[in-house]
Amino acid sequence: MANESDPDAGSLEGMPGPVLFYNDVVLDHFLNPRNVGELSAMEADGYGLVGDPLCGDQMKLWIAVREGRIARIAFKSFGCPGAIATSSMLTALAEGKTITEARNITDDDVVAALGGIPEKKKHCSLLGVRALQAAIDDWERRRHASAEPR
Amino acid sequence: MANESDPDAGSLEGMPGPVLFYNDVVLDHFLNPRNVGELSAMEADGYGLVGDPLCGDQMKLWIAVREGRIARIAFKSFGCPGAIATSSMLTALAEGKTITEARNITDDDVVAALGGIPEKKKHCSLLGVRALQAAIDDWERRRHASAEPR
Amino acid sequence: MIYLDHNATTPLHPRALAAMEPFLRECWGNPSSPYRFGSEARAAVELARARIAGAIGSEPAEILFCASGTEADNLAVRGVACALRSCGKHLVTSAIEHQAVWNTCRALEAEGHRVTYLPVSPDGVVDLEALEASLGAETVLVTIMHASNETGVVQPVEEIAAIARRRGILFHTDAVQTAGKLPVQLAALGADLVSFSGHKLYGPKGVAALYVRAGTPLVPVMTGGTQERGLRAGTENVAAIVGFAEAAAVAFAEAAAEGRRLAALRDRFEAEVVAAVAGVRISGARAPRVPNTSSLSFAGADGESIVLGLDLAGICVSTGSACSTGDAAPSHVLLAMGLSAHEAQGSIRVSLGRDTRQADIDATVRALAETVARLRHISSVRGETG
Amino acid sequence: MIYLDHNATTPLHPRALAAMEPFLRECWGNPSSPYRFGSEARAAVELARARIAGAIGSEPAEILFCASGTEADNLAVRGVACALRSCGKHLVTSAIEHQAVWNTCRALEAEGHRVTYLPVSPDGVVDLEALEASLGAETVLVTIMHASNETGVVQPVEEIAAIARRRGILFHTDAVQTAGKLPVQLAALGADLVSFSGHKLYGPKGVAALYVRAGTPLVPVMTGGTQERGLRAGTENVAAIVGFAEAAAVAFAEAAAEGRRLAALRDRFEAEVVAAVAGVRISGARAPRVPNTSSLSFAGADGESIVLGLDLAGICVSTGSACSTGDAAPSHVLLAMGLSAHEAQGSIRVSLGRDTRQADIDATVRALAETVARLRHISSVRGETG
Ligand SMILES: Cc1ncc(COP(=O)(O)O)c(C=O)c1O
Ligand SMILES: Cc1ncc(COP(=O)(O)O)c(C=O)c1O
Repeated sequence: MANESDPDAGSLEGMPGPVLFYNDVVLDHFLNPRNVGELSAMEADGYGLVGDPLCGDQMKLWIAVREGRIARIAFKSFGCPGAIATSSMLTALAEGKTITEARNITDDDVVAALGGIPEKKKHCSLLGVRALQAAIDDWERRRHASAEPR
Repeated sequence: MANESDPDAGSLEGMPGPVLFYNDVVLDHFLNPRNVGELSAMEADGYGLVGDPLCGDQMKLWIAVREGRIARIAFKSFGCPGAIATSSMLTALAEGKTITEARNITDDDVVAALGGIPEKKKHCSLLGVRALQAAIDDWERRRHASAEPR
Repeated sequence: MIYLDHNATTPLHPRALAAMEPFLRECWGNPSSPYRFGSEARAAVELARARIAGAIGSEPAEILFCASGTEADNLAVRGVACALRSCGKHLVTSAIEHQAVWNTCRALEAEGHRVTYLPVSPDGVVDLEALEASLGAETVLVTIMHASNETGVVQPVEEIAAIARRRGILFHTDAVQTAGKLPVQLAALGADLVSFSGHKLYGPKGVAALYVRAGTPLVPVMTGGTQERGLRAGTENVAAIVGFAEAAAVAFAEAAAEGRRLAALRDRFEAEVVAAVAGVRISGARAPRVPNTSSLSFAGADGESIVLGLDLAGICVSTGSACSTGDAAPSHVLLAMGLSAHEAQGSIRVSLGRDTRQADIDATVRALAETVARLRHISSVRGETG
Repeated sequence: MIYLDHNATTPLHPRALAAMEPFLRECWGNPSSPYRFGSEARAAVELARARIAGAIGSEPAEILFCASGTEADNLAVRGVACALRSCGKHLVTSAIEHQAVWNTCRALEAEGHRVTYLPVSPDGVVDLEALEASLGAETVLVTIMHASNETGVVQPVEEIAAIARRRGILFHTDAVQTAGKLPVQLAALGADLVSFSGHKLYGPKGVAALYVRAGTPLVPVMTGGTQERGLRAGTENVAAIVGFAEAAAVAFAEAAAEGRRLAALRDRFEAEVVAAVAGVRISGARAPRVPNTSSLSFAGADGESIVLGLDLAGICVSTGSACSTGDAAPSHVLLAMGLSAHEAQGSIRVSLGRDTRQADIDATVRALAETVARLRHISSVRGETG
């Protein structure tokens, strides 16, 4: 059983660290996430799907690559506010970046760009980073498979 | 070690019975105990000394007997308020009684005459009753010893 | 703010606070002190005990005060298990208990006890046949909650009590979520031990009670002075005890009428949600429930995100599960009722209370419909799009 | 009323009550709740933790809140003993501990631990040679109080800490009677665990803290939710925690000056008593003591009778022993210091506090002289008749 399954009984594992309270940037990305949506099979050059085995969160991410840069990016995310906000911020960071730059985006970058996130939500940002890497992997696989770089 | 040895940590064994709070009769006998004192060897016909092995209380009691009645009675008592008040009341009850009547005084009589006493102080009243009986025993012993009843 | 999380905690009733004030200001003596100023505090504690006893139909001597529902549960479960260690080391509980009971059972397992965790039906009701089957010569205690804090589902504790009694086995019920909500005499349920907590019935935090039927074997969890007949050491929290008694008196007196009012509001809330949002599942809806609680699962939306969405709209509800510490898993209660992990993850708990009005319900349904729609739009998991 | 029993409990400081009020009225959320209204309560708890940590010189993460000094002692002693059960089962404590430690040790003995109860000198100081001699490969914890609640005698905890540390043995000290009285940083004493309680330093009843040095192995006594990092389950008593922090801040800030004031008053009190009454013995007078405490024995008079006599004169003091339950025995602390049973029975404890003034002292000495004279007149046991 999960100790966390009942909010009655409290869950501040990170105590006495920061309280579970999101800053305005995080709240903005939660309420108005950037790049929500899907790219059609026609549009997408890479696709990543990752799940967080820890908490059941899930993220799908699509990229369209033009001239080695991420021209378009879209995501759908099932998960907690941390998952949604970090997913959104990740796509905002990745958009327009070169593949190499995009690959180098870390979960810390995402958290920093959001101006911080509660300690116990930090793992959420891994989801987006891993989804992006999965999509880039997919893009590379497809590139080698088609043998003809677009 | 005694659980009771530190008032910090509480001691209301009889909880949730009556609180440790003495009624006005008890307080009066505590503040103005009747028959406090000693009878001299000349005056006394009987003497009793008893200690309460439970709590270290001690009582000395003297009687002077005239025509089968307790003509004078005096006590000294080392002990808690319950011990002092019950000792005092016992002597008040015994004074003027016949030896037989005096022998029949029970601890319940003493408590009743005081209008009640906190539950955990009830054992105190045994001290007086036992001291009186010891004094009567002493009187009887002396009577038989002298072989000539006074 | 619309507060719909009364199963987590409740505001302090003004009458309870008023009852507490003298003990925070003037009558601050230690109830165990041997002078009149202490006796005044003692008298207040004993009066509170008598009032609580009156409210639940027990003798005053059968009420022990402690500092939380959790402590009451610990004292009941650990206290009986340790008192009867030489008689047997088997405990029976359910898959849906609060952590205060569950983790205490787990701790006892680590110390050599054996524990059976009974399954529940899809409606969240403990399986009585499984209970009968679990009991053995080694069984010393059955502990099953009166109602679930997550779903509000009321367990058949009278029947459980009868089953345990027939076998001569002690029975504890955690009534933290029913005390003051159901118009029943807790001491008449047939349980040997019953826990309930102040802050769940408009009393102060930091105080709770355990009803212990006269003669029930029990050893203290908190050792020290002889307060509470040696069964719970520590200077009594006089003000909190007095406030608890006042709040309990009000809650028990109003339980029947307030229960009817809340059940009507809750039922209407659920009907409105079902009408406004597709893909809703209400857990335990067909079972008897405490009148104020609703456990809702929304396919394709995460409970914590719903909670935040509502929070931003000024509405307080809680999750049925929480993805919060990294080791979080979906609600064990909902999983035990057969929900999938995703369903459980999409759950929230709405629990009404004394200040809840129809307008609060309506506003909540509107905000909920909006939030769920927004989250489903973002979601990578198929939900209903209604 | 002249209240001279501050070691039993203290009045709530008006600033502490003022700090609590918002949490009794408006900010009543559950600190573990996942919305902002809960976070406000959480923030208050964490601010209180940081303030307490600041006051005792620790990290906030090293402070655990619980419901009483007794619980803090239980958590420290039982928590370490159980956490280190596989390393060894020997504990060392003293003959003068508070029941919260003593009875916990006794309970652990019943569960298979071995406990050494160190003797004290006639002045009430734990014997360090006996301590050294008692430590073995099996010893997992030394628990010795910082100062006695009965005599006020301060123990050489820094030296004890050093001795324990050299051997790699954990050390707990019960600082319930020194916190806010001695101008020392509790976390700098060298102990691994330190208990202190709200209501002994002008904070509310029902709250206490345990300092646990980072890295100290500990298992919870109260099992359930994950509050207090899983080391103390149960909904936090927010208002009490906030009031405790406020009171502690004041008490620690004023400890040095107030200590000087009280020591002067206490010393004068003792000099006056000795001048006015023959046959007085002051326990621990030659040892270092907390500044507010005086333990007096009057030959030939019973402590409880003295207490009642003073109570009737409007003065609150407590007994050093109590003949109250039928199984009562004289104070184990005074007996351990070599007093006879009769001397111990004739003892009272006078403990001054923030409101105590010279006039209170003078009135108390007068009432004491009268009461003792009266009781000696009644007494069957030889006292001084002066
Ligand atoms: C069913 C149940 N049992 C026990 C508890 C624990 O109560 P407390 O928070 O007062 O420790 C709660 C609430 O958290 C509860 O809902
Ligand atoms: C030295 C000492 N330790 C522990 C305690 C227990 O504290 P509490 O009454 O807060 O449980 C007390 C006071 O009773 C004490 O004086």
